[in-house]
Amino acid sequence: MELLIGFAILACIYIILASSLNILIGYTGIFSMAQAAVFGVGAYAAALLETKLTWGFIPSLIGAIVIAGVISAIMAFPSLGVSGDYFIVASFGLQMLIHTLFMNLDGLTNGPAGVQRIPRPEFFGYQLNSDIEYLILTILLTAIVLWFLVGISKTGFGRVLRAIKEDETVVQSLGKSAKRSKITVTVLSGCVAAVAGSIYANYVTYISPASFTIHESIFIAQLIILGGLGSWRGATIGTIILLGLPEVLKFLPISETYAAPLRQVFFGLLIIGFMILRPQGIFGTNMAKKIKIKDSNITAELGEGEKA
Amino acid sequence: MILQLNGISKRFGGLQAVSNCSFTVEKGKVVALIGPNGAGKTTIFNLITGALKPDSGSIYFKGKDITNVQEHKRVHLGMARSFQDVRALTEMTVLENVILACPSRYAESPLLSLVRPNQVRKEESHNIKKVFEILEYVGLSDKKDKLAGDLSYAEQKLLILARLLATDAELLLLDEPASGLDPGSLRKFVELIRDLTNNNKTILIVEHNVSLVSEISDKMVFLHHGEALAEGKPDEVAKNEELRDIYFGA
Amino acid sequence: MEILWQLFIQGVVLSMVYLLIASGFSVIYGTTGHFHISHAGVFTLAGYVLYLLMESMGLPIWISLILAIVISAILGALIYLTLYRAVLSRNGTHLVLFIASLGLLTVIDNGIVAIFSPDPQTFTTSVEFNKVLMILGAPVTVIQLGMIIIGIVALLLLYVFMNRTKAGRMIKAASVNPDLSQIVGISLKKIHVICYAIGSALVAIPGFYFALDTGANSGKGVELVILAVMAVIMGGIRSLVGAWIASLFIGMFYNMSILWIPPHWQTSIIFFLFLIMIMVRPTGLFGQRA
Amino acid sequence: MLKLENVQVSIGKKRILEDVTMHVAKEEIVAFIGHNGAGKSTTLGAVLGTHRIQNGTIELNNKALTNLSTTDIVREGIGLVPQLNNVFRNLSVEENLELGSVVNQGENGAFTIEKVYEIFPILRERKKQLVGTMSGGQRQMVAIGIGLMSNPSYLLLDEPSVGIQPNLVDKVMETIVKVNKEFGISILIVEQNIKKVLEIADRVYVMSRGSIIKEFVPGTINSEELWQLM
Repeated sequence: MELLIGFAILACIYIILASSLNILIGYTGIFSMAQAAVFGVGAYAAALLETKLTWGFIPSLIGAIVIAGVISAIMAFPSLGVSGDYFIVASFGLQMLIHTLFMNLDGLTNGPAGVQRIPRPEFFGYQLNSDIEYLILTILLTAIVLWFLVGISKTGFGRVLRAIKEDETVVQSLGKSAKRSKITVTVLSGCVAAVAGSIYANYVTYISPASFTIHESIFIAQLIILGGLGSWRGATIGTIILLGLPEVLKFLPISETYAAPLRQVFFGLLIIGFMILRPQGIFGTNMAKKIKIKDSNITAELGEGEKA
Repeated sequence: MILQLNGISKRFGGLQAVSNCSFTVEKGKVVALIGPNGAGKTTIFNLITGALKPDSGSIYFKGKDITNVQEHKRVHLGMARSFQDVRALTEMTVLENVILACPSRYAESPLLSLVRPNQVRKEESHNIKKVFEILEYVGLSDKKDKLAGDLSYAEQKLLILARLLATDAELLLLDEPASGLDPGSLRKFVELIRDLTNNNKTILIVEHNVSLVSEISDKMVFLHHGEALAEGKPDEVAKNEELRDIYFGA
Repeated sequence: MEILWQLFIQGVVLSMVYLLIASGFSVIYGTTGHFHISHAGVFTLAGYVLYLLMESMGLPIWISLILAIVISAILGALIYLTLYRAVLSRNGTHLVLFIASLGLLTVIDNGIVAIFSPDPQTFTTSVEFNKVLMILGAPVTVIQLGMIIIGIVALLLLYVFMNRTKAGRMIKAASVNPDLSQIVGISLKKIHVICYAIGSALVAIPGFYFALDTGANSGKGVELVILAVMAVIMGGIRSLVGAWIASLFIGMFYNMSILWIPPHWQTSIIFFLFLIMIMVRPTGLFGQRA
Repeated sequence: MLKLENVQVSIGKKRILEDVTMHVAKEEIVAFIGHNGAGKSTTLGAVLGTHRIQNGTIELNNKALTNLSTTDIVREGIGLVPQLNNVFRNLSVEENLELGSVVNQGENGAFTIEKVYEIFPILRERKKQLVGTMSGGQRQMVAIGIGLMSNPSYLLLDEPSVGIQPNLVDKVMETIVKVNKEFGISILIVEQNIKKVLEIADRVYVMSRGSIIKEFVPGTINSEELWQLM
């Protein structure tokens, strides 16, 4: 039972992360490989507000959302000007830059040792000490986040995002600032990832840079790719299936030393299989196809238009 | 007069794509840009819409100097363009394609959609009504829920026209709107374009097909090496031997 | 002064690591356009292949090195021929290929951990190669010196191959103009296989160095490859020399800047510089506009 | 004879070639004119096998070329002179020419680099120069050289006058005639510069919206009529 509750909490955290990346990659076509870093910013912000400033859970959560939003906005600037492979590399760079900041801003983040003794949330003097209580809070927050994201994606804003994914130039030609929408969605995604970070920090009560590495970013991206880009079902049900499947290995008589990497191998094979047979993922419509990697070769300006 | 170019120049590296180009577009008319390949027609489009900035010269739109106005803001002022290669958003429905082009204050702002849901609903339903009318006008209303990618090529071209109309722009810039159309669709298209000028629209069109252009335009601007060599009534321009020679042997 | 010289020598060692990884990536990316992130997987595999040849089969180091380079080249070519071609023939886009490549990297890195455990596999024979030589007062291990020499030879061979042989010219032709290349009868498939083989052979060399130096280990490749990719971009895609200069800069910066900047900040600064550069000059320092 | 019959090509949803029927006889210079997007370059692509043909046939001396691989088509004796910006800019003149002969290397009567140098002496002087650093006119010579090096009996030229100085256009046209007369190579030339190409062509096809709308012999049509066709 305990195992199941623990799994459920983690699943919720990853559902939020996957959703936060879904609106970036799946909706807007911004292929960011820095989501673990943003997740980390949220976790650190919440943890530090709670331990250093002794803020409560809700104020810290809001603080984390704001801080992650601001940092996402800053992150958006250097990378949005470039496209395709360059953007992927730039986002890898951002991921690694922020990771080194977690490692090195000793005074703030306590370096590789991380932040310890993060309290479990307390409401009106009642502390959520048991995991089941915490799970209820987590599910509640996850539901709010999903409701918010799905709602946003159905508005005109979501429409603009999907249009940006298909053809930014057209969006611009119809009088919408594609750049502003891209920055807005990056900030939004960062805010959502911060919710996951905050839940995570308060659940494990101890965070360190090791949880927010480039490998974690790759993992989150893989989750959403397998689940199905641009699909909320993919981001939720897909994430549960994909997180759950390797757990089966736990019941096999294999020691954890081997089970952990084998789970990853299984995951990698799944990715490869899907990319060959069904690149749109489990629930995605054929959207994976639609994210174009533009040729980094800059075609001569002379050529534009004049030659059909 | 709705649009005026005053001595516009644009250089790419070693090539003078547009040089000291001046012409005007009168309200409610169809004006065609013609000229041999490489004359700078598409570049001029890009300069008018703001996708490119001129090296020198100025552009006036409805009496206002827009030379330094950003691309998407020029749309708000009342001009919109199409592209040579259609560029329908193929993964979105016809309705979505067109509603995307409607000016929006509330629905496209994530913040306002949260705090002013009523306003958003009002705006959306107003826009949807407008889009229905436009789709009716171009003859796509029965296709409104189809993915744009599933339309035929000619239908996609009509969709693009619908998209331009939804922007409420008074000046429509059409980049080779007739290319790739079969004769039947072409007739329909020509009629639509003619009809638009009766609905207070002004049209600037780039088209290679001289005979087509002669038929639909009120005025031709003949470009050569990025310069407006001549402007006038289509048959006048067409009769000009000198221009013809240039056209055939740039 | 002595410390400066020592730092310089260590800078040369690190530069060579980036030079080789970046050259390998550049040869592949510049021609195929594939974001071959599994380059990092080949880097890791190379170390383990060498480990198996030397420790399990007991082959002498020189034979092992040569065999391991050949095996790495074959592995790289196989990745292209099996996985990438399967992906491209069905669904095309380069993004899908990148994701598949990420998946493969996950499989390689974790597969190795599952087989060999997460601990580094140290070479018993490598003790003698860890002997420290003094070059004008700067300590260098035999392994480091070996890598630099092999690396220089490999890069010279690469340069000569690209500029003096017909196959090299075909690669250059295919990288700027694949369409015309096909029309004149160059088989792009063959060219791509060659590029993957060459690129993988190049990345194997620093793979050996890391394995011999600190033991064969998994998961170290990604960050090195990303830094090398940044060098490729900074130098300008398709500009081998540009990638070399940028790699040298990164390697030297790491070591020389220790004098002024606390060591743990160097990585941050490099990423920061890269992000600034990509904003200011997205075509790279030596990249030409087409 | 190179013969296209009822050739139809679509790219995505767009039908580019509706129905193209045309031919180039042995040792003939045939010009192909029409406005942008009419389908001229696509026709060349269809002949070369870089565009898939949905309907119709292409034959060379009664042998079907339809949907053969590009390499095989070039091997059969079709050569392409690319647009001058489409040569291998990062290679030297000599390397460009050398790559032009990958397919028909060393075959009987094969075109040699020497022969190209005879036609364009300036290229011999500059054989080590990177093509990307040369002027448009010189790059055009390299492009023609590449086309010749595949030892073609039919040479396709894709807008050879684009991107070179107006005063050099005559020179390019002269060279094309020379290639045709001296080496007996048949020419199919797509060209925007109608005036110039009419001076050298034996026959002209006018293309519009993916179909051939007129075939004529230069001199039998006045500019008024031509204008109406465009």
